[in-house]
Amino acid sequence: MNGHRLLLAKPWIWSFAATASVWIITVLFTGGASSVGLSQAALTFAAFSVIVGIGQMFVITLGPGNIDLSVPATMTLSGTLALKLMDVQDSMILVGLILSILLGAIIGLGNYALIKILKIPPIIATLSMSFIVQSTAIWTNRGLRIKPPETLASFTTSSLLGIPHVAIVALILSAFAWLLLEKTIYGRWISAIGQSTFAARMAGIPVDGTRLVTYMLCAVLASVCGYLLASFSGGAALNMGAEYLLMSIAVVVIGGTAVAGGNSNIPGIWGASLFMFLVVSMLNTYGFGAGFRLILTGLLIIAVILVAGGRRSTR
Amino acid sequence: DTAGKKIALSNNYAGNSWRQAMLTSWDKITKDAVAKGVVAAADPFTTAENQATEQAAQIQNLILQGYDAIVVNAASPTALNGAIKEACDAGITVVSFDGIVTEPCAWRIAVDFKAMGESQIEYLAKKLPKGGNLLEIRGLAGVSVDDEIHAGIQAGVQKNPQFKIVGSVNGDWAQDVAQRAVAGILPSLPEIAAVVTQGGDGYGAAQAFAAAKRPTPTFVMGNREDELVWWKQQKDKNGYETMSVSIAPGVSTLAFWVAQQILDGKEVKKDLVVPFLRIDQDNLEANLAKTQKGGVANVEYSLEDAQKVISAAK
Amino acid sequence: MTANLMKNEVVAARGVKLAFGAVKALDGVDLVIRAGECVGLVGHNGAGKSTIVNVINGGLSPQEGVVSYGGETSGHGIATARASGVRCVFQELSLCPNLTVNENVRIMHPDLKGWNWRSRALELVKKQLQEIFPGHGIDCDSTVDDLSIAERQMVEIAISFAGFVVPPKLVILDEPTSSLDAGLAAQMMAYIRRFVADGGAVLLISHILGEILSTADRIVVMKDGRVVADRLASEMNARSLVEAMGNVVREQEYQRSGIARSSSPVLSMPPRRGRGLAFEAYRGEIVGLAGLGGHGQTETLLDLYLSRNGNWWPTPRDELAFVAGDRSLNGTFPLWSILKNLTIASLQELSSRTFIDNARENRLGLGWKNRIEIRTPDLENRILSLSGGNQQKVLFARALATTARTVLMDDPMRGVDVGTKQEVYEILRSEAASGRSFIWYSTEMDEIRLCDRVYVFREGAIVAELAGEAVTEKNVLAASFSAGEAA
Amino acid sequence: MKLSSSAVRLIIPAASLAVLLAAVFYMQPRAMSYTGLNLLFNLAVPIALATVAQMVIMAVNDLDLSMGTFVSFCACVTATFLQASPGTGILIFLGAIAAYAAMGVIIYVRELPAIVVTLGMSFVWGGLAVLILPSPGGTAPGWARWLMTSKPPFVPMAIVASVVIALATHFLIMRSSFGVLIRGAGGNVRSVERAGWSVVKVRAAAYALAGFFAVLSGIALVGLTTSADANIALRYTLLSIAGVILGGGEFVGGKISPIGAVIGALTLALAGSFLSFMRISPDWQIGAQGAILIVVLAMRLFLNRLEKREKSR
Ligand SMILES: Nc1ncnc2c1ncn2[C@@H]1O[C@H](COP(=O)(O)OP(=O)(O)OP(=O)(O)O)[C@@H](O)[C@H]1O
Ligand SMILES: Nc1ncnc2c1ncn2[C@@H]1O[C@H](COP(=O)(O)OP(=O)(O)OP(=O)(O)O)[C@@H](O)[C@H]1O
Ligand SMILES: [Mg+2]
Ligand SMILES: [Mg+2]
Repeated sequence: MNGHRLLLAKPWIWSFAATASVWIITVLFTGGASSVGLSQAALTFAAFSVIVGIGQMFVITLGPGNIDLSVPATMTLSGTLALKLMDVQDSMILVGLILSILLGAIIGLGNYALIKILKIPPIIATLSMSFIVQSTAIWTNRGLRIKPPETLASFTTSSLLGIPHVAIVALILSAFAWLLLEKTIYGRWISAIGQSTFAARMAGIPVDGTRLVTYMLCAVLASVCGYLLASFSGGAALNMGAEYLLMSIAVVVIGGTAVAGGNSNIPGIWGASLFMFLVVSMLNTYGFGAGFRLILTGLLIIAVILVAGGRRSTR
Repeated sequence: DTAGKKIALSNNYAGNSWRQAMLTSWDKITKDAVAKGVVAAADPFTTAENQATEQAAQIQNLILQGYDAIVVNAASPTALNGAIKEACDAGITVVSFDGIVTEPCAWRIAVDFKAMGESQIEYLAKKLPKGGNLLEIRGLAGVSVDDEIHAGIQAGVQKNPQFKIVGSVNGDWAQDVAQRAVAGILPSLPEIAAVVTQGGDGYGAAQAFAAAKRPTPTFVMGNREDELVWWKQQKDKNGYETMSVSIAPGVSTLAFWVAQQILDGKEVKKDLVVPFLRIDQDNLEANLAKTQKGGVANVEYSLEDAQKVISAAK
Repeated sequence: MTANLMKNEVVAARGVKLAFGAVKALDGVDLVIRAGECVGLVGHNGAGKSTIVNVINGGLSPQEGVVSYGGETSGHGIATARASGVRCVFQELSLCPNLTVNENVRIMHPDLKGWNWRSRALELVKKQLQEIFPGHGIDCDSTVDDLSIAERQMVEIAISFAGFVVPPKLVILDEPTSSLDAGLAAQMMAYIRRFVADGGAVLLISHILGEILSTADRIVVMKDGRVVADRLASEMNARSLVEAMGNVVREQEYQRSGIARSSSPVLSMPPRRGRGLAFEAYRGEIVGLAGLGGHGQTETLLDLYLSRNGNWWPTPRDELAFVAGDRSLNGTFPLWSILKNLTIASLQELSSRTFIDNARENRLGLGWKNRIEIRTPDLENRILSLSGGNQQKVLFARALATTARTVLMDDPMRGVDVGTKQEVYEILRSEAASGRSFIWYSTEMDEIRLCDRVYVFREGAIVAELAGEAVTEKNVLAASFSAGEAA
Repeated sequence: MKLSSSAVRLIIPAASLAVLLAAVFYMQPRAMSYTGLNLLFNLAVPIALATVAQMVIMAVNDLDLSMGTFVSFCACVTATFLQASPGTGILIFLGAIAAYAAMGVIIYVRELPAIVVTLGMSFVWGGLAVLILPSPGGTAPGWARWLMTSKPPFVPMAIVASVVIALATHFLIMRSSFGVLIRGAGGNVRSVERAGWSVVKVRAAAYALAGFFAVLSGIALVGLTTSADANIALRYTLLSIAGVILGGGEFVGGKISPIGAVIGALTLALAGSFLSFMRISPDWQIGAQGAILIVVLAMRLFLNRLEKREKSR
């Protein structure tokens, strides 16, 4: 009974259970020899999904229809512009970071301005915005790959006590997001808005302000992620964010955040991010062709959600 | 005389450096041609998303706009056939390149992708006569170029059984995806002798190998500047050897001239072939010097080049 | 004789027990409803009334005991109940808001098949509405969304009474008049009498004891999941009923504070749409908004609230708090616990250095739980596990727990039981005495009479202001109807 | 005159389409012809079908993120099995529709978020499509090709098809009692349940219907393109959602409009054409698509305002 309750209260446990089993199956292939390498790789790449996932989660928490489709374009533009500005000089690293944060804030502002002024569903507003942002990225650099400053590149690719630096950054951001969500008024507010915007308004919550901040937060996180990813992979590419459109949504929902809004959790994002990376690695390791790999990925996602999803029926 | 003719470029994707270089080359050559009065207009069009359906709609719009020729880099060799047929029926000359179409009424400037794949193994067979394990980084599943290069690589491996593909991942032709996929499979792989790629993934793969602290295998490169720079660094450091092969983005300009020649009433065979652009150990520096920072090794074509290609096909 | 009784029996629940976790919602309930009678069901909030309705209706299965339909015990479930002619109007509105009225008829009457069902459905509901609420003026072609709450309730009632092939045998009405004004409620009660006289049966749940006493033949009183009284209505009066429910009857004292007005109003608003009187409220006052339902009272409250509450920036010091009348629309946060629902409006006071202080939050919650008796074993339970009336109490506590100087109330006593109402009135008075102002929209005359001053609304504007002894039913009614309408 | 809310939901998308069409005609008078209209709109037909499919899912408060990959899968089946051995092709389609129905049931019974399940299914359909056609190819069945390229008198096929789709789905979803149930399940599941209907069946039917329309979309697409590939319709996921919204539908509450959805799909197609008629530098062509979407929606807002003023008068 008690264990059952724990599972009900902590839906993210399922994504970790799934992650652990996939991990075990993968390292079994080499009889365990790959465990360290695989874990490090998983932490590294999960970190990027976690960072964008957190932002997307805040937005999704705002309620049905709230989603930010401009994440990939924001990542691309941020990476492109920051790397261009830093122009491989170590002294500009901080300036680049500030630029990408500002950029995220502006894009978030733009997103919410469209949603608010044109009264259009976020899904379309952010899609339109993403086209414009993507064009700006093309226009600024025409897809030329500029290298990151040496120090930044080595920071993003190295690790501390075996834990990749990017994973540490993601962990710190997660802890911060967790505090925001669980302990602050802001966290309560977005959850309230997600359940009923009108009721939130009548409870004295500044709904528009809160939503604006949330969209800005999401864009800033995407922007920072773009900055890190571009530095990590040795330069910004115009298509570098594409992968993260579905990924950012997938890690949020697989991690147990209610898509209807009003309910969210951070640990689940980690579980789901690791899971998404490890599933592909596992299927690659066992040598499945692209077709079967896709099918199995899909079935595994559904399986995880099937096992974890039963919780919602008890209230 | 084609001074009154209008040519359009139909492009389906602008999201990587190769396509950007292609558009830049087009811009450079056609602006000049328009200024000199060779043609009346040469407008490029790009769709927002890399989808055959969107490009088909784009081609239909180009028909409506009354272009005399459409130069197409197709998202799919077959899915545009409906729209291409309509263009031909409307009397429009259609020239496809890079991503070619199978519709018989269109011209094709093809690159033998299968041979490109095979050439990688042939090179490796010479460099590593003992053979060894290969990691293959493929492109986007379900796209013909991916399938053709893969077929070439497989054919090569069959001919050289000392090589064995021990791992294969899809990098979707995106640096970060390739890096991610390689990092995920690498811990489980035995010693890798060489990595065969489809273009542009060499640098990301090298990063992943370095991160996993694995010995550096032979990466077959795809003509991107960052790959060439990395290669140059390794070469200077320890005499690292490899090769690099890809199709030159400037082939769009060849397609432009071919279209112009057809509009001019020249007899042109439906199937033309351009060689892929290959960089080797000895001409690395020369090519690197010519390549724009952060761009792709490129060749642009002139009218004379185009006439040579056309007459060679006869 | 017994056989005859059994035959007349439409539904019988015997020894029904049902628990939600630790909460024993039903603890051995016996309830028999016979043809040709109207049974009134009363009890405090959370007594189990809605739960027994759900059992009879087939939506919930009893953990112990049996439910029989027309003497038949075989089968239980929604389909069985419907087949036995049981219909139900639920406490929360349950039409499909995106469908038109006649499409809703189609949903509620699965046997309405074949071509031309639209016009037949339309005819059916029109006829029934006309019969229950003569002169209703509802456009049956419109989408339910476009109707007011009262109109939706009327439509739902009409659909439930409508007999398509056979008329219903038993109609259960769970607080049907909570959104209806006095006139409509009277029409409704009159129809119930006619329906019963024709041999139908009705189970009527309400917190308005007058309605129950005047309409029901027999009254069943529930308390804490048990039936504590089952007597003929003629044997009971308001006082005995209240006593049976377990509350001490208190005399309604109309002592108005009659405070000296401070110089400037705490809240004011110019005449709405340039018509009628201006609105003002002073410190420590209870201001009533009266008039017929739907004449702009809610709008006025919303305007007052929204114009003084930032949508972009948190208001530094809450000036106003709001108590919703329509819980599901603008009141509760369904995914949250009771505690979080209660404290959402006071978070600024509960947090120190940007973090919410959970200990203080718990204390505040417990304080209010005891003060207005929210019936739950644990404030961490989900809000939806509370009975309707108890949810309303939480909303009340939410507003009162803030430091707001003025509280706006949008008919907040809907579905609150008599005992609690008395307590809430008490709290209102003491809060007002300590300087808080209340703007109170109510559809119940008893509550309007508790106010210091009353504005009467008609057609979206304030048409009259009554103060002190002038606040009487007669004056309010007179002002509610324009000169032409007044008889 | 009092306008019902469903009428308002229709007028605005229709008006935006009309304005956009006028702008296109102004910029490219050649489009104002039989062939011109056909060229403008024929690729909108499969989009319209996918939009209708998405709309049915949205009617029961869900969202289908696998629409694009499913249509791609259907296109692959059409270009291979349906063409080579129609029997097998039809069987596969029936299986796919059954899978959709099962998806609808599982989502409801297990109370799963539709977004995740359909996200998972999008990988599955994508994988199946890659297995069927690892490389682009296949051939359109003759009848599909004939149907999509036939030239009815006076009105081009694209318009005829759009009107037929709009009217058929309007009848099915807005007029029939089956449609009432589907929308009812979106508006208030509990009341449908309490009236004694089996919500499981209703949802299974809704999903199956969506699957059916998506199959039609795949067939229509191959009829136009003559062949298929595994990625051919990925874009349809977002396009179909945008189409429903542009057509006046909403994410929750079962508020949808089939005619509006078809108009929304046509508007999206037209917005793309509008763009290519304005010569924009290639750098900004993608951004301009965003700008056009915004302009179309701003227009919608403007019309909405007018409408409201009209109504309150
Ligand atoms: N789904 C549920 N989960 C947990 N507890 C529940 C649930 N539904 C009802 N309860 C509890 O059962 C008890 C009886 O509730 P019920 O709704 O029957 O009360 P009621 O008499 O209708 O009250 P009201 O007059 O306020 O409507 C309450 O204590 C309530 O908290
Ligand atoms: N609780 C509410 N939340 C949001 N909007 C509301 C609410 N109640 C009413 N409105 C809006 O205010 C307007 C006026 O409402 P209505 O005619 O119901 O006024 P009312 O006098 O408050 O009626 P009632 O007696 O039903 O409360 C309507 O447009 C309605 O949509
Ligand atoms: Mg109740
Ligand atoms: Mg109201």
